[in-house]
Amino acid sequence: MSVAATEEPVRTMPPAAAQAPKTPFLRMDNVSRHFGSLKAVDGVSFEMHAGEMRAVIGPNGAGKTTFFNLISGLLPPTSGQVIFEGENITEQPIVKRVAKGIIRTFQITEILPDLSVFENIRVGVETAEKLNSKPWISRSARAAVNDRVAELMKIVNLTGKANRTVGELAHGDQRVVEVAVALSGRPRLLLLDEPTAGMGDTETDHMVDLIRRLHQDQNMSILFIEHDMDIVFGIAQHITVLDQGRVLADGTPDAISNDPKVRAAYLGSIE
Amino acid sequence: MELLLFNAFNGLIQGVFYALMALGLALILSLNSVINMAHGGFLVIGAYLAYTLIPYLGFWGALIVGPVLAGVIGLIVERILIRPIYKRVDPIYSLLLTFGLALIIEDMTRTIWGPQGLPLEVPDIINSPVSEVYFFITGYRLFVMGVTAAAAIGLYLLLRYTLLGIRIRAGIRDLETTAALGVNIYKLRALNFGFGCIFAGLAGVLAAGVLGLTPPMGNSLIMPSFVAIIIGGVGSLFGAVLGGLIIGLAAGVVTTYYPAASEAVIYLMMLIVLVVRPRGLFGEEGLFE
Amino acid sequence: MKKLIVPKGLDRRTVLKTGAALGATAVFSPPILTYAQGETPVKIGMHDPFTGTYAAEGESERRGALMALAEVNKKGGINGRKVELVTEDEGANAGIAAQKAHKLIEQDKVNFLMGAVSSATALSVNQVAHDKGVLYMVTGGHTDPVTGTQCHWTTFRICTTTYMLAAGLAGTLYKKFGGKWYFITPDYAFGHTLQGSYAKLLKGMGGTVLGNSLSPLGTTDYSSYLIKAQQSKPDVLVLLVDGQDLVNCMKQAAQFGLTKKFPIGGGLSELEVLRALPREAKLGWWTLEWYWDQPKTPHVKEWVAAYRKAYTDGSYPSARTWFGYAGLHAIALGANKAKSLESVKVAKALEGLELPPEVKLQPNKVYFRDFDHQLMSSEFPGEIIQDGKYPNVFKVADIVPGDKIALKDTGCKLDYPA
Amino acid sequence: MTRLISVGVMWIILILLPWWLPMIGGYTALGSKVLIYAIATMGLNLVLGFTGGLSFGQAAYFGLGAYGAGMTLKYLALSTPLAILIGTLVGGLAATILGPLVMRRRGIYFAMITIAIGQLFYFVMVRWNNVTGGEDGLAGFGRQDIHLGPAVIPISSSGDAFYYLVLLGFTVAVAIMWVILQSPLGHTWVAIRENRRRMEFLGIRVERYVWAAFAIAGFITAFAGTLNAMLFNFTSPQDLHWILSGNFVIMIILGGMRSFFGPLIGVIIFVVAQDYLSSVTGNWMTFIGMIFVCIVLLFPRGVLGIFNRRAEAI
Repeated sequence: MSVAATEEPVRTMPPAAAQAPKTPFLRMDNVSRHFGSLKAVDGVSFEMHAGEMRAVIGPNGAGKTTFFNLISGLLPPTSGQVIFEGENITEQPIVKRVAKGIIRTFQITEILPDLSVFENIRVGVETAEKLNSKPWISRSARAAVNDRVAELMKIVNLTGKANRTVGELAHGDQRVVEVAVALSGRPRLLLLDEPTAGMGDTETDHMVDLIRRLHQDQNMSILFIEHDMDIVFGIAQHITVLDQGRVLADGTPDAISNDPKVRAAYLGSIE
Repeated sequence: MELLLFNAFNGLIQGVFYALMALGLALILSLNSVINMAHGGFLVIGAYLAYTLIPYLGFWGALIVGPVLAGVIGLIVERILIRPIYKRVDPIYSLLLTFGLALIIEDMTRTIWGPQGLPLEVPDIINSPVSEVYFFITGYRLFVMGVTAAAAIGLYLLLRYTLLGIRIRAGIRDLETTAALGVNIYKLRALNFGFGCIFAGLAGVLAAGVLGLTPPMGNSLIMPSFVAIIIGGVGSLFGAVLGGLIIGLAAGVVTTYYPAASEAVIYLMMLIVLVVRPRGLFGEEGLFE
Repeated sequence: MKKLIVPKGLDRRTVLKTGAALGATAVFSPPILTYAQGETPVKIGMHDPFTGTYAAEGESERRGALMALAEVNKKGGINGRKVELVTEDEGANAGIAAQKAHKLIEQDKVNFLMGAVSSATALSVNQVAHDKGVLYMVTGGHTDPVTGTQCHWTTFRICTTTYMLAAGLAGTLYKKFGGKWYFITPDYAFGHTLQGSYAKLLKGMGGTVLGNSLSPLGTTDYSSYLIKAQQSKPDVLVLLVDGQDLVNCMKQAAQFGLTKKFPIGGGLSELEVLRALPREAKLGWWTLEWYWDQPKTPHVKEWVAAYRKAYTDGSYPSARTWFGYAGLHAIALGANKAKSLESVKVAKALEGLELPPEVKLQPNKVYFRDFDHQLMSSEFPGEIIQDGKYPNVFKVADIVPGDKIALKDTGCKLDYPA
Repeated sequence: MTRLISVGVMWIILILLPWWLPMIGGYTALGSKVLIYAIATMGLNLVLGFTGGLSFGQAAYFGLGAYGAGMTLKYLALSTPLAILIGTLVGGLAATILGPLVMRRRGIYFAMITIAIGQLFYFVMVRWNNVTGGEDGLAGFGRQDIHLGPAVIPISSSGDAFYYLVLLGFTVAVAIMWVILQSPLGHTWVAIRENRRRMEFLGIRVERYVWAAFAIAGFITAFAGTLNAMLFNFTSPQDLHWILSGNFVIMIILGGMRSFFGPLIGVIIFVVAQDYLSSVTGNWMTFIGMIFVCIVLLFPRGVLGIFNRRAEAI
C-alpha cells in the first residue's frame, strides 16, 4: 500500500533478528487500521520468527484484537503491508491465509455449540484434509479422519468427553475444543486471542500446559494475546506491548519487565 | 406519455396501500422479531369490524374505531400467544405460530360474516372523481393518500418526540441495552404489536372501500408488503414506506408498457435490489441474518 | 363436511355434528359398518371450494345439490336406493381437488363425482375421474377444454362454456349500443377463450375491437386498464373479469365516473357478485346463467320458495345453486334411466337426456349433447338494476337457448373404453 | 442400533401401506402424496435445517420438476423414466444456476430472494399460456407403464403400483440424503449452520457450500415434483407458488427442522390433518391453525425435537 512505510524508523526491530539472520516468518510494515477517527492500530511494524512463542499485551483498547484481525484477514488494513514467509498477504482473504497455516481462535469462544466435541474437531480435520466438498467418503478415509480426531483429542486431553455436546461443557473445556479445532488445521502460526479468558485456576493451568506442550513438542509458532502477566512472563519468549494502537515496546520478558516506558504506561497501572 | 403519467400516479396510490401494510409489519418485525403472517388477518379484522360498526357509528367513526379494535385484539393475541415465544432465539417459530393464527382468523371471519363478499359503502362526498380530465384521481383515492400520510406522520412524530416512541426506536436498535436501562420491554413490545395491528386495521378499512370485503382479502396484500420491507431494508420504517411506494410505482409504470408483467415486476425489483444492495436500500447489518 | 346424510331441514349445524360423528366412525371402522341397516346407499361425491376466494360460489353449489338430494330421496332415490352426498372442500386448489377426488373414489367409494367452481379444479378432477372411470358432473368451471379438447367420456358439464357466455350477450349489446368495443380480459385461459369468442362474434356482426387489456388474475387495481379504455372512446366497454376481480373493477370504473360515459358490458356475472356491489357499481350489461325471477316459467317460484325455507340467511338461489341442483338431479335421472350405477351405462343414458321442467327451471329445451356431454342450458343476458336491492338486482333481457349459440365443433372426441 | 430398528419398522409400515391404510379409512393416493411431499421437504431441509438457509421459494423447483415431467409426457415422449429425468434436471439445474444469487444472502434476505426467484418462475408458468395451460394448469398427459425387459410395471392403471414407484423414489432419495449428511459435505453444512464465522476461519468458502446445499435440494425437490405431476396426471401454477413454499417450510418446522425424519412427521401432520379435518368440519382451518399454535407453544423444536438434542444434530 503505502510506499512510505519503509521510511518509518524501524525502532521495533526485535533484537532476536540480529542474532538469527533467517527470513522473518511474519512481518508487518507500518500497518494501520482506522475506524473513522479511531485509530485502532496505528502504524505498527512487527516481526516474528518461526518457532517463536510470543505474547501480545497491552491495556484494554490497545488494539490487540484488531491487530489479530489484521493478521488473520478478518479486517483489511487501512494502510501498510502484512508479509508471511516473504509473501505479501495484505490483500488475501481469510481462506487463503488459513491455507498457508495462519489459524486463530477468538476472544469469545467460536465453536459449534449444538455438536459434540468429536464432531467439532472432525469438521476441523475434514477441512484440513480438504474433504469438505466430498458428498460421500470411503471407509478407510473415514477411519483416517476418526484417528486424527482421536489423536487431537488426546493432545488436548478431551478423549473422555468426545460425545459431550460442546455447548454444555464447562467454559474452559469449550476453549480447549476451540484450540483443538484450530490445531486440526495443522497451523504454522497459531493465533490465540486470550486463551485463558474467563477461566478458573485449574482450567488456566490446563490451557497453559497445553500451549507450552504445543510449542515444545511440535515447535509451533504461537502468537497469543493475554492479560494474565504470570502466564505471559511464564511462557512467552518474546513480548510485544501495544498501547493506543502503537507498539510501545518489544523484546524478551526481561527487557520488557525492565522497560521504564512499559512500567510507566502499563505494568504500573495494574500494580 | 400522458398514459404513463396516469399509470405512474395510480401506481403510487397503490403503493400507499403497500406502504401502510408494510409499516405495521415492519414495526412488529423490527421490535417484536415476529414475522407476522397474521398481519393480513388483522387487516381483515379491522375491515369487518368497521363494516359492522358503520350502521352505528357511520363511516367516519368506524374508520377510527375499527382499526383501534384491531389493535386491541392484537394486544390480547400478543399477550396470550406471542409473548411466550420471545425467548426463542429463532424467529422462524413465530412464522409457524402466526401462520396458524392467520388460518384461525380467516376461518372465524367466514364463520361470523359468511363467505360472500360484502360491500363497504363509502360516503358520496369522497367517492367521486375530482375532475373530468384527471378522472382517475377520485376523492376516495386522495382521501386514502391523505389518511396514510397522516398516519405515517403521526407515527413519525410519536417515534421522534414521545418517550414511548424513543423507547421503541431504542428497542429496535438494541433491545438488550434498552432492557438494561430499565425499560419494561414486555410492555414496550406489546404496545408496539398493538400499533402494528392498528396500521393493519386501517389498511383494511381503506382497502375495503376500493376492493370490498372477503375473508381472504388480506392474503393478496401480505407478500407485496414483505417485498416493500425488504426493498426498503429491514429495520428502517422509512424504508418500508419508500419500498411500498417504489413497488407501487414500478407496477404502475410497467402496466403501461407490458401489463402481463405488472405483478412479476415487484419480485424482479426485489431481486435486483437484493443483488445490488444485500440489505435493501436502508437496511442495517445484522438484523435478521 | 363429510357424510352429509341430510334427512330434512338443511340446518348447517346439525349437519356439522352428524358429519363429525360419522366422519370419526368412518376412519376407525370399515366404512360398510356405518350403513349396517338396509341396502347400501348410492353415494355422490362433491368437491367444491368452501374456503378461500370462491367459498361463496362453492357454498351455493352445495346448497343446490342438497336440495336436489332431498327431492331425489323423497321420490325413491336412485334405482330404489337411498342417495348420499359426500362433500369435500378443495379451496379452489387444483392439486387438493384431485386429491379429494381420489379420496371420494377410493375411501368413500362414491359412485359418481360432481363439483368445481374454478376451471383448474374442473380440469384436474376431469383427469382423475377419467383415470378411475367414474362419471363426473362438472357444475361450474367454464373453460372450453372440459367439454372440448380435453373432454372424456366420464365428464359432463352443467354450466355453459366460455364461448356460450360470449355468444349469449354479444348480439344484445351490438344491437343496442354499436360495434366499437374495448375489452378488459383476465389473463388466463378462461379469459382468453372468452375474449377470443367475443372478438369473433363481433367481427362477424361487422363491429371492431378497439383494444384489449389483459389483467392478471387477482388484480386489485384496474385503473391503468380503465384509463386505456377511456382513451379509446368505445361504444361499449366489455369487462370479462370474474368474481372478486369484477367487483374491484366495477367499483373502480364507477369511482372514475366511466360508468356515466359509456355502457359497460361483460361476460359472466353472478348473483353472489352482484350482492357485494355498492350502488355506484351496480350497472351494465351481463350474462347470468340462471336467474331466480322468472315469473312465466313453471316451477321456478316454488323452487325459490323451497330454497328460502331451507336457508333462512336472507339469500336467494343463484346460478351456482341451480348448477348444484341440476347436477345432482342429472346424475339421478341418468342412473335411473340406465337402471344401473355403472358409469359407462349412466354416461350413455345421459347423452341426449332432456331435463324435465321441474329440474331445468327455465323455458327452453335443456339437454346434454351426445358428442361432447355439454348441457345445452340457456344464457340470461340482461341489465343490472342500479337501484335494485338484493335480490332484485337484474333485469333479464332475453333467455337465449344454449343450442342456438354453442359451437358445434368443440374439438372433443369421446374416448369410451373399447 | 435403535435407530436402525426404528427405520426398519418405518419402512415395513410404508411397504404395507396399501393394505392397512384403506382399512383405517385412508386411501393410497394420500400415502403417495405424503411420501412425495416428504421427499420435497427433506430435500428442502438440507438447506433449511442442516445448512441454516431459510429457503422460502422451494416450490419453484418442485413445480419446475412437475412441469418438466408433464410437458415431457405431453409433448416429447411417452416414457415415465424420461419424464422423471427431464423434470429433475430442469428443476435441479435451475436451482444450480440461480444458487450464486442466493448463496451470499443470509436470514430474511435469503428467504426473500428465494421467494423472488420462485415467484418469477410462477409468473412464467401462468403467462406462458399456450404451452403450460396458464392458470388452468397443465393437463392432458398421463404417466406410462414402466417396461423392464419383459416385465411391465403397470403404474398407469394401478395406484398401488405407482405408490411403490414413489416409495422406491423416497427410499433412494432418503439414502442419498443420509449418505451426504454422514459425509464431510454434510458435516460442513451443519457446521456452517452452527457457526458460519468459525467455518470461514477454518478456511472454508462458506458460500460454495450453501450453493451446493441449495442445488442438491433443488434436484431432490424437483424429483419430488415430477412424481407429484404424475400422481394426478396434472400440475398447475399453484405448485410453484410461494404459498406452497411456505407450506413446505411450515411442515418442516412442525416436524422438527433439526432432525432427519422431522419433515416426514411434519408432512404427515400437515397433509393428513388437512385431509381429515377438511372432510369432517367446515371450520377445519381453525383446527389446523390451533394445531400449529399448540405445536409452537408445546414443542419448542418441532415434534421430533422432543427427543434428545444429540439425535437432532445427527
